[in-house]
Amino acid sequence: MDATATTTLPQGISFERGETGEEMYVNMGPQHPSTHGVLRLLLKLDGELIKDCIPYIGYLHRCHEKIGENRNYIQIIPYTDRLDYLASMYNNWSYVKAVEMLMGIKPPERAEYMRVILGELQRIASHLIWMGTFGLDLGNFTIFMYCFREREMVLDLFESVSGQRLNYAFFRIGGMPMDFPETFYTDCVSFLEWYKARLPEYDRLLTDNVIFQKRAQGIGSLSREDAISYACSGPVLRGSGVRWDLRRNDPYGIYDRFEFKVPVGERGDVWDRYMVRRIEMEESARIVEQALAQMPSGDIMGKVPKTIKPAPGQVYSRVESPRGELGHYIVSDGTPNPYRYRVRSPAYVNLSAIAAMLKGCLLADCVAVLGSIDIVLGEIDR
Amino acid sequence: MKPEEVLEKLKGQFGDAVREAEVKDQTVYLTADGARNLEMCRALHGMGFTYLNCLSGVDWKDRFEVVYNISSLTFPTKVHLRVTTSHDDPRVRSVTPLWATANWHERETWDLLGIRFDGHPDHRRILLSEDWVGHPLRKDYVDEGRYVRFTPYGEAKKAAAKAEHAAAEHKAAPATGEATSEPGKMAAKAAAPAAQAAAKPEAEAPGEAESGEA
Amino acid sequence: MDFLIEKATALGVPTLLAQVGAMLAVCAVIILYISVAAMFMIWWERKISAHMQVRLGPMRVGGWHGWAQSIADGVKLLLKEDIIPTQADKLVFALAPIVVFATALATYVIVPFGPGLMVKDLNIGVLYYISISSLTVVGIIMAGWSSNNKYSVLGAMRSAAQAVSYEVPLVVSVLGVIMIVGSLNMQTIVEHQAGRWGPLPWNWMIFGGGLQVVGFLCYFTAALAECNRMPFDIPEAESELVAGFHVEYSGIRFSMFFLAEYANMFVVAAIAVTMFLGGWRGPDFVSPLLGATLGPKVAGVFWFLTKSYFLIFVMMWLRWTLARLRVDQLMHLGWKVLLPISFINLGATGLWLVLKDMR
Amino acid sequence: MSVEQGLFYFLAAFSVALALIVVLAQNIVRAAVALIFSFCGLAGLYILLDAEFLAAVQVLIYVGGITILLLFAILLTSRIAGKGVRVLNEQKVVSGIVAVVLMVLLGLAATRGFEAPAELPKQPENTPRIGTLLMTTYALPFEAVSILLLAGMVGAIFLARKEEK
Repeated sequence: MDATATTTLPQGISFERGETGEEMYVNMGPQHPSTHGVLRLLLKLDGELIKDCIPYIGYLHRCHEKIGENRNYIQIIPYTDRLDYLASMYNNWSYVKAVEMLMGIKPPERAEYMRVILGELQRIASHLIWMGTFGLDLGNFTIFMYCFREREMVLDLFESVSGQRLNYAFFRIGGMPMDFPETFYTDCVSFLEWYKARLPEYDRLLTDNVIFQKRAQGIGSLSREDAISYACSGPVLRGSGVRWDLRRNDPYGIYDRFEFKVPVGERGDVWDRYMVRRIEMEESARIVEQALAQMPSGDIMGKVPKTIKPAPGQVYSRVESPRGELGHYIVSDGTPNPYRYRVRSPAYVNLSAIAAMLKGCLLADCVAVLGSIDIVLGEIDR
Repeated sequence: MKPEEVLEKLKGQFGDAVREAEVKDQTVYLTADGARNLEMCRALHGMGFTYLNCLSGVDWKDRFEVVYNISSLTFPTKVHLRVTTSHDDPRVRSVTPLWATANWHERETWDLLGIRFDGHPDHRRILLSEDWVGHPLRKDYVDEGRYVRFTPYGEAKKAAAKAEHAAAEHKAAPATGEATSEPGKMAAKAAAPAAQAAAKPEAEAPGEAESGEA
Repeated sequence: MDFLIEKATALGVPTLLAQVGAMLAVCAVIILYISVAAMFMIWWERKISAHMQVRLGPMRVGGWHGWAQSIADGVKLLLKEDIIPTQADKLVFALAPIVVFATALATYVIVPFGPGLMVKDLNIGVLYYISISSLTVVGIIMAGWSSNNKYSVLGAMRSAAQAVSYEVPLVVSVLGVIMIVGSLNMQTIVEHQAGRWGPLPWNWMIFGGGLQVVGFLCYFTAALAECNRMPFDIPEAESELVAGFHVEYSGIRFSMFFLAEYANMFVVAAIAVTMFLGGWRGPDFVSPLLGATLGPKVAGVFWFLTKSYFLIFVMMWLRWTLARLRVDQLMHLGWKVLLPISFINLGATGLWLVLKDMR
Repeated sequence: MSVEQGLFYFLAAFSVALALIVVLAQNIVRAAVALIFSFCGLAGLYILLDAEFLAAVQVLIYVGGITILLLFAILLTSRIAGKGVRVLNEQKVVSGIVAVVLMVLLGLAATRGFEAPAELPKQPENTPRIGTLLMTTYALPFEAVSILLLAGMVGAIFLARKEEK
């Protein structure tokens, strides 16, 4: 709109000069309803066509890793909740798994089952919130309310288990702090029944809607090679046609005991990423059912020394969070605090591929592409 | 490809550059010389390690380490490669040409630890604002306590120039900082803590003036 | 209106005074109706959307299902501070909501609420509506430009492009009806739809009157776009443009845009009912109770409002079900789908009329 | 003075005043907006002459179509929107003479050229008559205008089309 926009490019930034020389620059965010937080995208446009995109992140930066270096191993657990606040269980899980690997602790079997159940329920909750906000980005309000209804039920389950609805801090190094309450099993089964019956409802409202399909198909394509080069993970990688799921390809915990499908897309567009998540919502429910059926009795806490002081060493552990490969890299120097504590957040890495996805899209598609990556700024900015 | 094979191949190709090597489970733990990180990564990439999981940096007080967690999508072997570089002038070659994902990881490592990546296409800070002084994840980083210096783009340069000026006046700025593209910040950071402390009131002055006006 | 003037002159009031007085009275009635109806529609839409989304919507104000919520909101909007951005073009900024509201008001002139119940029975009724409704865009562009805000200018331009493109299929789809009736007069069009169609009691345009089903669907789609309703609400797309052309407006000026939007919805539905759905025609069930003079009028108003509000309900239903189109898809739909279909409809209607004459 | 007369004077003054704003306004968007209202005033005059069809078409084509496109073009070329435009240029004298001469000519034509009818014929339904005339007596000019417009459209599409590489 404004010819003077070109002069507001920050220092050190230069886009390649285009052929036509009629580009204009548009800031999307940091205050914009569709950036899911405070993300700023600087878009170079030729008319409505996106020529280039520079993301600016860090508005929520709190130097999580520095905080981690100044806390002892147990104190870090509640801090990890704040990374990906829509899937806190996975942050806990990835972190405690890293410490367990470092110390050579194996949690008891029942704790592993609890982790799988809570984790997959968390994946359902996270995908539900993603589906709702994605519908909202494309102008469908109603799906948002539907998804939140079911998400509330998952949060009720979590509340009955941990007493918290968002930041659970429920995993412990070496196991779980307390067992499921008596009511959990029946509640969980009835939730799954209700939830599985709602999925066709979402399909009728969103998936089968022609306008929605037109908005999602064929835009924001990411090729297989690009997806691997950008080290995308989770639904973004699978949407690009790579059959890669850590639960299947690098099974941690007890994931080799469950039967589930790993959906993949073909063209790597927004639609494929949508469908991958949509099918995962079903598969997660299946995993929870199997886990509930197989659940053994026994201890929930392994043998853990009173003070957590891992021997010097380093470890990189990863789990498949709803957004992809969530990794924790921990360097121990034998003190009660980690010497270096690094989080490999999936949304951060997936977001770095957005310029490749957006090239050649229209401005209005930007919202859809951003929604299909499923970003959480708390995790990206750390 | 088995972990042992990977190790053998690398040792054959790079010889002494591989300092420590160990195979645990499916993972090859390697420590290597920072000067040859790009060649080593290229060799690994050629072996089928097409997926860079994570790239981090560690400040060991006397040296810096850049850590590559590399894996493959076709076989289970993983590589945990650590390359060392000096503490005074930490710099390694960028691996962005091999893995596009390294772009942001390297920017973050520069931002938080101050390790330079030569050949990086877009060497800027990523999480912190452009005019931040210092690299917070360094072990000797002194927290300023209060952050008042955020300025819009145009004034960032001015603030940096001011900090450089202050550092130069105290004659503590070593030559290493001059070679970088952001001399002001580097100089201010590389300066001895005393110089930094002296530079602080200078640098903070505009911020306080602003808040006074507001 | 003529009726009022006659009454007044018969009572000895001077002509000039009678005319001006009648105009003012009618204007007051319309404004009152628009305000009340729009408030009702806002409340209704909130309730509909809430119940579609497993919510309850407003429940507190006024007791039963929060019926007074809109009144409370209206009062709140009237009492709010009137903010004008410093960089705005103040004159145009102030005029824009008035233009939008005035055009919405002016279109009510030709709405036939019942037999003989309309403000002015213009000979060019349909044409009048089409020309006046195109004025709304002027107000929107004025609002968007004068706000001096990138997003509002973008919204205004999208809106203008959309309105100009969809006006063409809208007019062409209506032409079929006009050809069949041979008049632009609203009451004549309604009269033409009298009678029965075989066993069915309706001789409406979309049924036996002219088989204008395609025309009706084209009109309704184009009308949705004219009103900037979902799935064509691109000018005010929240997730893309924040709120479009009225992002800088607040207080009473905003409420004028808001009222005009709902007023336009009603007019669009009313025109559709008049042209395609038999207007105020329907079983006259109140004449036995109220007598022959008042009865048909009351029944007419009842049926007219029922049909109109049903169409409005459909519009709300669509809004809360569909996703939003993209700008290029919108243009594609308007120019490459709706326009050819409405032209084919027009040609087919003409052919049908010629063949009927020949027989 | 009847209501009609009063309305006529009001609308005439309104149209002329807004037309003056169109010519004199420094801001091009304001000029365009004033043009819109000036057209509306003219439409009101047509209604007073019982030419309802003409009035509706005036609003539909000139206001709803042409001026909107004009505004659209102004907003798209953002460099001129909101900036002052010079109203007068160096040829003030020449243009002044031309304007005065034109005004005199028009005045003469209006007062002497035509014989004003004593009373306007009342045409209750002029829209069907216009339609019939266009399709019978004036069919050829009507079609000729259509072809002219078609040619204009083709030209516009040709100009707007992007060069293919």
